Amino acid sequence: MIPLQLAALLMVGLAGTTVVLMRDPLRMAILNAVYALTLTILFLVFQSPDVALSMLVVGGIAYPIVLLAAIARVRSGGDE
Amino acid sequence: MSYLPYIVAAWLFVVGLYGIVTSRNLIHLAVCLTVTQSSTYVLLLAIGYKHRATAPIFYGVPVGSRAVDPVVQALTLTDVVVSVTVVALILALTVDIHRDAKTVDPDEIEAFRG
Amino acid sequence: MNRRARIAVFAVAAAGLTALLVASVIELPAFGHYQGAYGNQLNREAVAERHTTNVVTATVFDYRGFDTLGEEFILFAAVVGVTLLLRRHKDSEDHQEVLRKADDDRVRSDAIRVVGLLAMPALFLLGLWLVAFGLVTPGGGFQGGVLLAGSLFVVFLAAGFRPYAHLTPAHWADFAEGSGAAYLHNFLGSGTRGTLESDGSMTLLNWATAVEVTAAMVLLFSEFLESYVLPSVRPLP
Amino acid sequence: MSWLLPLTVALPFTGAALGVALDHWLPEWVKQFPALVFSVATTVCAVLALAHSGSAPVHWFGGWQPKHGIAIGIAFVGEPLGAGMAALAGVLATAALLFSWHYMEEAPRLYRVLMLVFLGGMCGFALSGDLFNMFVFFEVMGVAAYALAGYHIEQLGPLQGALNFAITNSIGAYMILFGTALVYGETGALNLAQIGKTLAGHPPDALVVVAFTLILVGFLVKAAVVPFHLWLADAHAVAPAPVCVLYSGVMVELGLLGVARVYWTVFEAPFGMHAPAVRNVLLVVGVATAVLGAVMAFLQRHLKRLLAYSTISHAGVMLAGVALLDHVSLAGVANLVLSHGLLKGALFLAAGVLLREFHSIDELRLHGRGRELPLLGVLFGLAAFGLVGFPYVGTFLGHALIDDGGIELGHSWLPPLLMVASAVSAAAILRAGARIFLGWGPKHDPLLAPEPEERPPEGRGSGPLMVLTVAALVAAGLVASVVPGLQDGTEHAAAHFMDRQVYVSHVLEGKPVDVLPDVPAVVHRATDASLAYGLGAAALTLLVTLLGLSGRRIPNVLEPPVNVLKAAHSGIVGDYVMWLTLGTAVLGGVWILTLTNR
Repeated sequence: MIPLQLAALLMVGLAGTTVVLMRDPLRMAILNAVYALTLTILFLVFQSPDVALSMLVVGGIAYPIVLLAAIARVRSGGDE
Repeated sequence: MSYLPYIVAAWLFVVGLYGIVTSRNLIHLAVCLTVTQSSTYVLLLAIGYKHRATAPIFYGVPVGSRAVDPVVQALTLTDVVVSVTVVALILALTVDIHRDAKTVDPDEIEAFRG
Repeated sequence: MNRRARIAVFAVAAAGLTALLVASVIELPAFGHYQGAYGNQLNREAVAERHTTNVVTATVFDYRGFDTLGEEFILFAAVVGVTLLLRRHKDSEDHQEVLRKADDDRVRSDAIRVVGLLAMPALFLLGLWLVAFGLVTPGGGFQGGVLLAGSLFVVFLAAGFRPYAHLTPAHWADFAEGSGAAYLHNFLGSGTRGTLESDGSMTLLNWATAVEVTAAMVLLFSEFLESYVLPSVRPLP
Repeated sequence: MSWLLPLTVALPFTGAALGVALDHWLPEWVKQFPALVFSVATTVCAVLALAHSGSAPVHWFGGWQPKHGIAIGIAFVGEPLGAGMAALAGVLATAALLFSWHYMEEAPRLYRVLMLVFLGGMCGFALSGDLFNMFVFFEVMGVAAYALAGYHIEQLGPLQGALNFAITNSIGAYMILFGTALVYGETGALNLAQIGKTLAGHPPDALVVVAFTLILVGFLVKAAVVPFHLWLADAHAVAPAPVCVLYSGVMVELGLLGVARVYWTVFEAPFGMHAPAVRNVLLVVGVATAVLGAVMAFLQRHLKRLLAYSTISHAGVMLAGVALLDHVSLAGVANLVLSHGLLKGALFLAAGVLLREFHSIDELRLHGRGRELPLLGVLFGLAAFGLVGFPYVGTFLGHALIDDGGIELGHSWLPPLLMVASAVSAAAILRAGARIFLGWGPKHDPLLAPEPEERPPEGRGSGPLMVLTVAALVAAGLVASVVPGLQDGTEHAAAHFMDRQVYVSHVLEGKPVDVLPDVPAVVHRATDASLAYGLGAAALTLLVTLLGLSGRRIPNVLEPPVNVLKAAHSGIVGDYVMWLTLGTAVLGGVWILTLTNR
């Protein structure tokens, strides 16, 4: 295993754990984007550029949009 | 060392489950579900990896070069799409539940007993 | 069952599950020493058979194209499902009314507008590029489609909900999603393998996927946005 | 005839896609038809595929036949049991759509589109011969089903039911995928026949055992087997009645088909020597599910929830039948799936009619009110009676064959237990029917769990089309045990289903098979033992029904366990996932100790 892969793996493990342990939804949404980025890097060093791209667009666009919209909706609650 | 990627995958699977079981917020829970699912990406891609091999894209690389497994990558692509859809559905349910119950804590929603 | 008991039992169960998973993965071939025949065979033959340099795309759109059909219908069902779950009560509001009520007075700085208006076309072109060269280099219908939908979303960030809604009319998004999904049934086709027209069919499938994914993502984002922008239009039962 | 197989997926998917694409351009009155047309067409294709399943046609998508003995594409295999499931899915989906012609008044187009995707997902899952492709269709079914469960978004119950359903089943799906990845790492194959071929002669090491456990648990979550069953009652209680027909009649059973398929095509090879270890564990789980489901059914007053627990009980009986690992019992399971699907479907639709007529589905509130609907009452009673297992009626053939298999293998303790389970769950349904349609029994019953009231659909009135659909399903379900030749046909089909070597050479090398040799169109006389168990079940059902109507309190001794049972079904998803993890760890642990060679 090359050092780059080792580093990426450890970062993925660490970031994944942090996401789960972070209980504040907004911070978690941001951490989740970071986690997606570490996965993207890992997939790149695993020679999987297609999956890395897919992870990048999903983690950078799709997740944040739906997560932030849901968080904002839930935060603004009780306004009806 | 040569099993570390697989161990990380197993770890992510269980950590995600831990998050789901202990979650007090459905949005948090939805993300924990994606962490559990991400373990399968890591596992699949780690399994298909080969040392000193290129990506299975023979663009500027001669055909017949040593390349990693393309099948696991195709499977992971499908897997990523699945995770987006499940998160979207759970978040939609969360928004609805919040409107009706004014809470997003799964332990406080009490529609069923027995 | 109270919370503490649940977590205590889970801790024991999770320890057991971890042990099981670890016991199984250490019997996999050591990392980097994979020998499976399936992927090797595709790597050897796909470039000649499919006239594409990206074997992953060839797998996604051809050898295992049927998985992709299922995958796109998962996305399709999820979008329909989210529309169902986030529907306004009894369709009492039509689209125009929704737009009229949209809260569009959020203050946005000029800087955001400028950045947004510059970023949007750049992202859009990048999305098209990802789709167009997906058969040759990394990328493809799915990745490009999400990026295209994302570039439209930038319009919401930079200019607000109303322009975004005008840019993504639900009728046409529905039409695009549905017809894109319908076209994908060509994944079922057989008898084209090995001929020159086959990579042509992959190109079309790639674009159909892009159309379907873009429309699906736009609809998905719109549903969540409407639930965020228009909380008050949804009456309590 | 292999081209029929992909049509069972393509037709409903096309219908769904066109339904969305053309929605804004079609006039209102046209919109009703496409869903039904596509559903009927799918059913026709599936039935034709069943009729031609004797040669178990194999369809390779994209024409990618195996090359150098390696499967490179995805295959559908039209063997009789899978094709039969697809046909049943088509019939029940068509019945559900007919029933809901006037039933769904809110967002009907979205509902119909999701029903079509659901149908396509079920057909694809039933026919697929590829492990990853099974996961894909598992998710197609799942995503459509989760959304349908939450259809009544203005109430909390459906939302929570859908949420619990989505989370537990998604975790199950990820377990399947994790197991699939392990299998792929070991064998480099995804085609079931290819994996089975590669694993033949492979020792059952920890990897194979854990992969088996994970994949099995994923399917057992769908099949609602204890302790993975908790989501099912929540989802059934709240989903629209026509959707419940598909959940109970096909989706749950497809989980068991998944278990049976991966066991016999893949894992039978390494585990063959240790079959008793697999059999005993699954038998215990199956019987526990059958008994627990029956008891829980008896404690319900919410009619759909009661029916849901009865489905869990039947799923337990079916799992016990699969667990015997014997072709006669497997044939029994196939017959049970057929008759149960039709009858349970009819019962759910009848519950839907009650909900529309009286705006309630609570057994105690409806006390005696069903007298206005005598025809529905008769149909309800007949359907419940069909589930008892009375000789030559309804589910009898299925029960009889499972019992025969059990006795033959020396598990003579099994039939009495299954008899008690099916009697208690049928008694629960009959008790509810007697209260609602005859006004028997007291109006209050402290035994029954309190239940939040389900808000009814907006519309009122039932219409003849709905009752007709119920009648057709009841009629078909009741005679399912006496169809000439069905017993022999399913036994041949089951024997073929279990033959891994024939499957491998048929799928990979194209060696022709003859699954269904000419069978005489006769109805066999049942064995004395199964006749006795059938009569016993009927007597016991009558007894328990009367007991339930007598309004007696349960003995004090039984109160604590009953309360524990009720408390375990908490509706809290964290608990459910905890049970899921625990069940997986225990199953895997037991099999690591008993299956691996060390």
